[in-house]
Amino acid sequence: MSYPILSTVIFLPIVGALLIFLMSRSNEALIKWTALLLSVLTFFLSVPLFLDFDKTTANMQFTESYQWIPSWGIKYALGVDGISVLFVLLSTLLTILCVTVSWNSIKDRTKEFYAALLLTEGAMIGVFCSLDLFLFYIFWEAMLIPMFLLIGVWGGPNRVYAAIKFFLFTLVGSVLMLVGIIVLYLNTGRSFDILQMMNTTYPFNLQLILFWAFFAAFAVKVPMFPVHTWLPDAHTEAPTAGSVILAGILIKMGAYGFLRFSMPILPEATRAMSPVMMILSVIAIIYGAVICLGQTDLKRLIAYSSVSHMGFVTLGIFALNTQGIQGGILQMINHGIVTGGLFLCVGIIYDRTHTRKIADYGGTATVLPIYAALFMVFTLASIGLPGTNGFIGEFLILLGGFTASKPMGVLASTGIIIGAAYMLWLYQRVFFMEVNPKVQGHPDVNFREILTVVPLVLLVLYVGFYPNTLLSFMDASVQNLINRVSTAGQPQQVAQQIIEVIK
Amino acid sequence: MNIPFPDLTPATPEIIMTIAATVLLILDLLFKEKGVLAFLTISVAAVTLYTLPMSAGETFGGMFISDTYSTYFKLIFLINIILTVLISLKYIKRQQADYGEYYSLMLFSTVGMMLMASARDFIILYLGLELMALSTYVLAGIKRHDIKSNEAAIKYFLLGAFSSALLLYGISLLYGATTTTDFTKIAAQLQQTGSTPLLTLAMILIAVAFSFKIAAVPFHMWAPDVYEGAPTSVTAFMSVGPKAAGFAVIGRVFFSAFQNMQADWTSVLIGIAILTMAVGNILAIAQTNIKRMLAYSSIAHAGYMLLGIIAGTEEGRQAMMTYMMIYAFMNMGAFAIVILLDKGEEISDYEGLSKSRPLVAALMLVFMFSLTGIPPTAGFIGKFNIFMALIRAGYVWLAIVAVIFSAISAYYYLRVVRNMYMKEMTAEAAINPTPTLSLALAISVAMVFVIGIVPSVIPFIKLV
Amino acid sequence: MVPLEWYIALSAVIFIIGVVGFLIRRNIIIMLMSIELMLNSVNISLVAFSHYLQDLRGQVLVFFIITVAAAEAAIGLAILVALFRNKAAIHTDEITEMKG
Amino acid sequence: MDKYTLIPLLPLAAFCINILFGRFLIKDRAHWIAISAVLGSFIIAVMTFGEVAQGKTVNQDVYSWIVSGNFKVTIGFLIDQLTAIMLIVVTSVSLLVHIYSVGYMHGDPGYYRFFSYLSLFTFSMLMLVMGNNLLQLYFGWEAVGLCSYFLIGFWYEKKSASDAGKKAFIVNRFGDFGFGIGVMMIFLFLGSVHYADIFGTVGTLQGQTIQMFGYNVDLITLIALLLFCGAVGKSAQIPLHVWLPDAMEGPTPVSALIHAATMVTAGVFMVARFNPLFSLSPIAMNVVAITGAVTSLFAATIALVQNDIKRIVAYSTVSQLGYMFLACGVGAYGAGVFHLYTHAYFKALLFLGAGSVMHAMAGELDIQKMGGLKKYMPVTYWTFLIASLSIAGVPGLAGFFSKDEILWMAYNGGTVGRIVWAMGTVVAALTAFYSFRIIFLAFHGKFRGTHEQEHHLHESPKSMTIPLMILAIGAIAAGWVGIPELLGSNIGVGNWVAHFFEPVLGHPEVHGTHEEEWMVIGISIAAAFGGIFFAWVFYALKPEIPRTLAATFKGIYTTLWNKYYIDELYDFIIVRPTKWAATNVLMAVTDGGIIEGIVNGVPKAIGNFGERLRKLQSGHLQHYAVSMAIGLFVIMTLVLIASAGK
Amino acid sequence: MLPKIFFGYFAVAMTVLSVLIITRRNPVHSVLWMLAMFFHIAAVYLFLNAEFLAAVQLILYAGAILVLFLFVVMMLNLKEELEGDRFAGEWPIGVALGLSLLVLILFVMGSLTQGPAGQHTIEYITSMTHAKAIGTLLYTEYLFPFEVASLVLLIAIVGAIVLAKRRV
Repeated sequence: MSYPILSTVIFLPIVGALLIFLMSRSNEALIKWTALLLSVLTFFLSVPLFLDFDKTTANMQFTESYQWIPSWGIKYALGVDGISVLFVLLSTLLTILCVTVSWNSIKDRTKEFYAALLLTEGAMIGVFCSLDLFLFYIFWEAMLIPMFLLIGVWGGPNRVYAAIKFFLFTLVGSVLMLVGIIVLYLNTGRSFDILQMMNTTYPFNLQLILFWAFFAAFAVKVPMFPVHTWLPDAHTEAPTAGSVILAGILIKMGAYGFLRFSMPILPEATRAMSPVMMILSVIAIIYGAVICLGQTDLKRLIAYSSVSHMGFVTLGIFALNTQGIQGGILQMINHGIVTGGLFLCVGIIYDRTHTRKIADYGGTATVLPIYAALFMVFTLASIGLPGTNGFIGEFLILLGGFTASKPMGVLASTGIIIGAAYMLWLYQRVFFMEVNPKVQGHPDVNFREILTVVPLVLLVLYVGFYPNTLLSFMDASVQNLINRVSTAGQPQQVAQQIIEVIK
Repeated sequence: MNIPFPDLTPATPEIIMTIAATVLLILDLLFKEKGVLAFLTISVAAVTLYTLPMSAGETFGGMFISDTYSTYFKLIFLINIILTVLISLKYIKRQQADYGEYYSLMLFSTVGMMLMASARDFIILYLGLELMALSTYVLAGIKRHDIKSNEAAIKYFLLGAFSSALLLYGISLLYGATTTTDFTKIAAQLQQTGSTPLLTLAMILIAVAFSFKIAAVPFHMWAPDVYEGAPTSVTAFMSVGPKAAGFAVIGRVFFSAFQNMQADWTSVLIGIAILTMAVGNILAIAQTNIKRMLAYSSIAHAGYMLLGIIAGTEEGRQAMMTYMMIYAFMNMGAFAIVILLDKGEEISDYEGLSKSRPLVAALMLVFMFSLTGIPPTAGFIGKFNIFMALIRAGYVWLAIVAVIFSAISAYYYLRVVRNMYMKEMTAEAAINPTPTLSLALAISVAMVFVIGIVPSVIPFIKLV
Repeated sequence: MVPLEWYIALSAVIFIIGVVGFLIRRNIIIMLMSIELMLNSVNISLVAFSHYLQDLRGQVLVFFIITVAAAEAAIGLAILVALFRNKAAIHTDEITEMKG
Repeated sequence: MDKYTLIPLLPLAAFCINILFGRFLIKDRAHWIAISAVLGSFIIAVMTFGEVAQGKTVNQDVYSWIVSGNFKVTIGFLIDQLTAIMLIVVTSVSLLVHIYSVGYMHGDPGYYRFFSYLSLFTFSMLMLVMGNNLLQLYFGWEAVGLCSYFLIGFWYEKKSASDAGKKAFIVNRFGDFGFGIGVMMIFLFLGSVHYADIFGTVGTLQGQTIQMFGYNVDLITLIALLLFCGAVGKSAQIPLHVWLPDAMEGPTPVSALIHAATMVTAGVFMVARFNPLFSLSPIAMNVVAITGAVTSLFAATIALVQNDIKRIVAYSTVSQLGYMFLACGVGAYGAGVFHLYTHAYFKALLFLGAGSVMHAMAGELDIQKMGGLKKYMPVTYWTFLIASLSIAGVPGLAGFFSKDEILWMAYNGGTVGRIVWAMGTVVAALTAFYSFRIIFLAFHGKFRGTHEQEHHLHESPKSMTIPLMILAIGAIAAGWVGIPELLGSNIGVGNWVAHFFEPVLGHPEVHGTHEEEWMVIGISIAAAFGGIFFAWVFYALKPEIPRTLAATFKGIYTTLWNKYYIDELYDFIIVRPTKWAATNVLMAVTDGGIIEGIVNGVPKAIGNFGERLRKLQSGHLQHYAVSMAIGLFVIMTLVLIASAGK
Repeated sequence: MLPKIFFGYFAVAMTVLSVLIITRRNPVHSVLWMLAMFFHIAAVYLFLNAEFLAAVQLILYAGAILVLFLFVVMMLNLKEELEGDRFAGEWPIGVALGLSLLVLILFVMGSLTQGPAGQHTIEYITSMTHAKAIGTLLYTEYLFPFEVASLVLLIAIVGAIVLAKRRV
């Protein structure tokens, strides 16, 4: 690589944000175009990750490593493997769409908005690339600030509550993880090097404690039942771009954390705890799905559906077998694409009708047919119809889950029934039946909006028919991960007892 | 009988400052424009800063020592006075408290702090403490026509005197049990006698007096009132200087004199620390006046710093020092903003600030998040450092308690941010920027980020 | 020969009386005096110690304490005067402007 | 790319073109693209059939679809006798329906949409039947479901329509739930989802059991039944039949194509495809047979009393599907598929005829309001009559042969076989009855509708009548490829189709005698004519009888009229509770109450505590001093106690 | 025996005096009792042969500080001091606290272990008068604190002026 690609991709947006912050707020056009330009540039700079990625190895690639705080053994170390590379690309892509979708809908404090957006992007990519736990934590936390502003400043009527709730929820989780990180650090011979940690074996009881410490942070982010209640509020109140980022990337970090830290670093604890995790996941799946049936708010419904879908993800991950984990990762990407797309669509219609109440809609398909068609694609993907990406992910996850534990697999499968129920019901209420006066007379999607959504539509179908393009990326890494988890020393008595308890 | 003249080099910084202070008193009569004095103060502080490194060594029969530890704290004191002077320049004129004594008192009080940091004998310690305290009392009440300022002064004074009386009683008992007031000798003495209830009592009395200085619960109650009543610049000064001095002596006395009573004082301090964090954070949530809010927040921060002492290791002590330095910058920054705004005493005054004054709002945002301890700001490094030392010393549970409280603290810092960014503007906020104030802000924000991203700039982090 | 303990006990008693005075009186001047009492009790114990330990340092400290006490008194009374100018109040319960 | 790939690809292409450009460019020229595509597929299908008839079978992969660890799935084609026949059925019926729709959908705003959906459906159905692995089957399975969702809800402004579409999809999901688990089981125990591997290794599972709720369940039975769940959903068997009648909300050609000829028979196809698996589990077989029989009887009884012409036909479809399952259940997969194939034609014909009637009656569906249509629309009448005769099983027509084959096989199928045979015969009679009920009520007698309706009556356009006629030929002749040996031997034609299916579907050994076979045939013929006769008596001769009967057996009548209240039951035990739980339990209690209670309660509590603490900060010096003293005292006591302790 | 009796008297007297100080309604009275108190303290210093300190005690306290007090007391009007209650509302708590603290301290006092004896024996002090002994100490070993003390006094002056002078 001719240039330190990861650093570039991380810091280009951040620098851009500062740049924007220095511009005069009167010159909105300039600000918007700079933001767009930067996000597109970042995307293209990140493309080499995709092209030059060596799929045959599970090692970290595009690595960079410099001494940072030698006294604490902290390095500035970046790198991607098959698990993380896809998220980097997803982030860079979604950010572009966030910029375009906010083009006309953000009128107040445009400068700060785009600055915050780009900052978030940089931090998120940083999270996915960090190979140093300290660096990871910095990005992990730093991202809260712009996100907090995105929700709280440009959000809906109840935005402040949502923003603060989001912030505190995640913060409480993270600080507990911080303690875990330090304990880990002291037990790794004063090093934050993730790769080194992956090769260290820790006493089982320590692993258990650390597992829960990390769980606190990751479960909140995912979000897993029962710490999911920040999500509906945040999703509902956030501006479109915010929701997209949240749904698309931010909540993936939790699951990513499980994959990157909990599993390879604490394999035995992971193994011991996987039953608990699977149960929680299944609860999330069914709970999230059923509760969707009771929603009256468009975004809120999609938010709860995210809870359900992320339940699938965690289920797959903690199935601890190839299909499960690959499905889980794939489903994360899918969920990013699909729910991202759904939120984009909701944003598009919201810009016209300025209402999120489902009851205010109806007959939209008659008024905005193209829009309806686009929305339909995402709906189908979200209910996991074969031919869309959703199917591949969910099926692999269910397969993995079923392999790991039949009851879990069966219960989880009920999720797809309810899933179909609430999504189709939603679609019917919004798009079918007589035209609601509130919808009447709005123009169909314009070119900009189509451009915003179509990439995701294409991805939905492409991944639906050629999932191998993505699966092949993660293959080696996932195999490596599974070996690590399954070959680490047998769980001790404690674990056995716990498993007994669970069963 | 011949009297050997003591070596003065270790005390150069103090001497320079003292001379400067006295000289200022005289110059005060010559200059109508007190700004000159301010610049003199800053330059003197700068010079002293320059002399700090070359002042190593001990003198006066070992009752005065200038080592890395004391030097580091002197650094903080000097930064403190410099920043304070920078932010107070126009402000005290606005407050009609523009006396030349203002600056010399500040210098004197800084000298007192320096003495405390360098003291290795309870007598010096006591005198330095009084020197600092007395001048701070006066500074707190320097808006003599303002009832709030008077009230602050009287409260601070009475309780301060009370606490120093306790300190003295402790010292006297200690003296009675060891025939000396020198830390090292005391330590040696305790080595033989071991700790008796009487000594424990003495230790507690001393600990209480220090806790008062650093505003630790339940000896904190003066802080909010005094912080609110005193002129904001003085509040800024007090919220860093005396606190740092208090920690300096705690770190010194408990690590040298009371070395082998560690079990006792650790248990005492743990209780105090937890209470401090709890009360500080919880009460801060209930505040509407930002100076009071910052007062409680500074109480809470004292709690975190105590954790460093509790760790009882060199690492912990240095973590505390690092935190102190970071705290100095971010706290100063916050107060600078309060001063910058014409009408910035109430938290509600910050509503919609991001609309009218985006830059000011952004700066305040940085300081608030830094106080919360969110990376990549310095506040995070400080907390991280403390927790690391604490956990290293085996107090994981205490660390968990601490992080929970720091999460709670986010709530009230966020309130300010919320008002600035998420509330509608009530009135166009008027600000009165001065070059010096801007300079102070620039320094603080720069340091907040630099330390946050390259913590190695703080000398002690390499030792840890 | 009077045992050292007696002196210490005496000083303790006076010290505590000082404390009590500080805690219960509304009048700021009396509170100041109570502090003086406390300081004096400390002095007594210090002098006693130094006499019994045959070590003059204690008395040196006493010397300094007296000095500081004077300074304290001066400052304190000055503050009181300043306060009294703005608000004819010398009672603690009359100066509760700031609370909460 | 070879021609097999083209078969599904052409309709797909048509779909893409129409859906992308239909709205602005193609508009009402959409049918050209669609029809030509289907025609292409049809021709290729015929050629393929020819090859297969020569005994050539194909099993090839197109590309590798999903590879995850040891889970490898391809998109690929398995073309054998079963597939071939399905190809013919699908493409031919689809082609005719396309043509028919040109007239029927003429002038509809969603014209291009309609044709793109039809193409998409054809594509999906072809993928379904041509797939060489379970997952591709599943793909087609869901895709056709989607198309039916689209097409049922084609007129989505109508609430009833969109409801019906949703219902169809979700009910099917229940079936797919089982089906999906079945697929996973198969992968779990056989390590592959490709037919070849499955059928190659399925024998190894024999006798294996699996622990379930403390019971040992036979593995094969379990898998078979799980797969069958899917079939039950797709082919509208009890208890998942509820969606099919509602599906009639869709345009009639759709009902003909999807809900009569092709999609609903996918279940039968799947069971037939998996005969190697099913055959290993007698229990599963019996379950299939009985489900089929019960369903057919059940549906037939409902059909007796309905007045909506399309609903009657729909219930008759359910009943006929039951017949096919019955056949599979007794091991006569060949007979089942044979019936599937004949049924496709006469049932499509019935629907299209009904459509033609609707067209004439301006959307009127109630046969009580019709009558004497014979003279207005002769073509429709005659074709409809042929179809009815065929379905009734009048000798010589398609329906007769397939139905007879099934009954005869059932008769040979042991005890269970006998039972289902009996039921089947009854159903045959009922079928004849309700089919001719339509004939007599709708086409004979005098018109009972309004005047403008009468004025409006006319024969349908050519584009509609020609497909009718073609299908009529099918309804007559389709069965001639399967004339039973018994009859065929005399006129020198063998049961060709049975031999054709032998390699894939096998052929149950028959030990019944010729006399018994004659008896079976006789009984079924009698049943058919009996049905027709009673229908004539009831609705042509003495029209008052039905009313009196309805009056006397009120209970039964209303039960039948309300379709045994199944819908209401489901609504009551599934739909309502779930929605109720969603709002009143999960949202209100769990989320809103407990979790949010804690989430918001803790900060509130802290806040209140803070407010209380503030009171202590009274501003009184004394209070501050006292607090210091208390602090001092407490610390001292505690520490001294502690030190005294040690 | 004699010293014990003397001490007994002083102990009782001083206790009573200090109680009087903190309980008088009229500050002037308190100041006067304080004066008496200081004389007693000075006497105790004499017992402990610290003549110089006794002198300082009288000059500084009785001479300077008390006068200052009196001055201020006079300046503030005593009218409303004479009516209005003298104790703060929660005085019982204060007293209780004080007593319990006293108990604690006295209880602890038992464990008093004297430090090692220093070299300033009584002979040494008497040989070179007390004043000289202290003086030497102050100007050699304690030179530095002595200087600082001067600073403290300077602060006191400056501060008092800053706070108390009427106009700038």
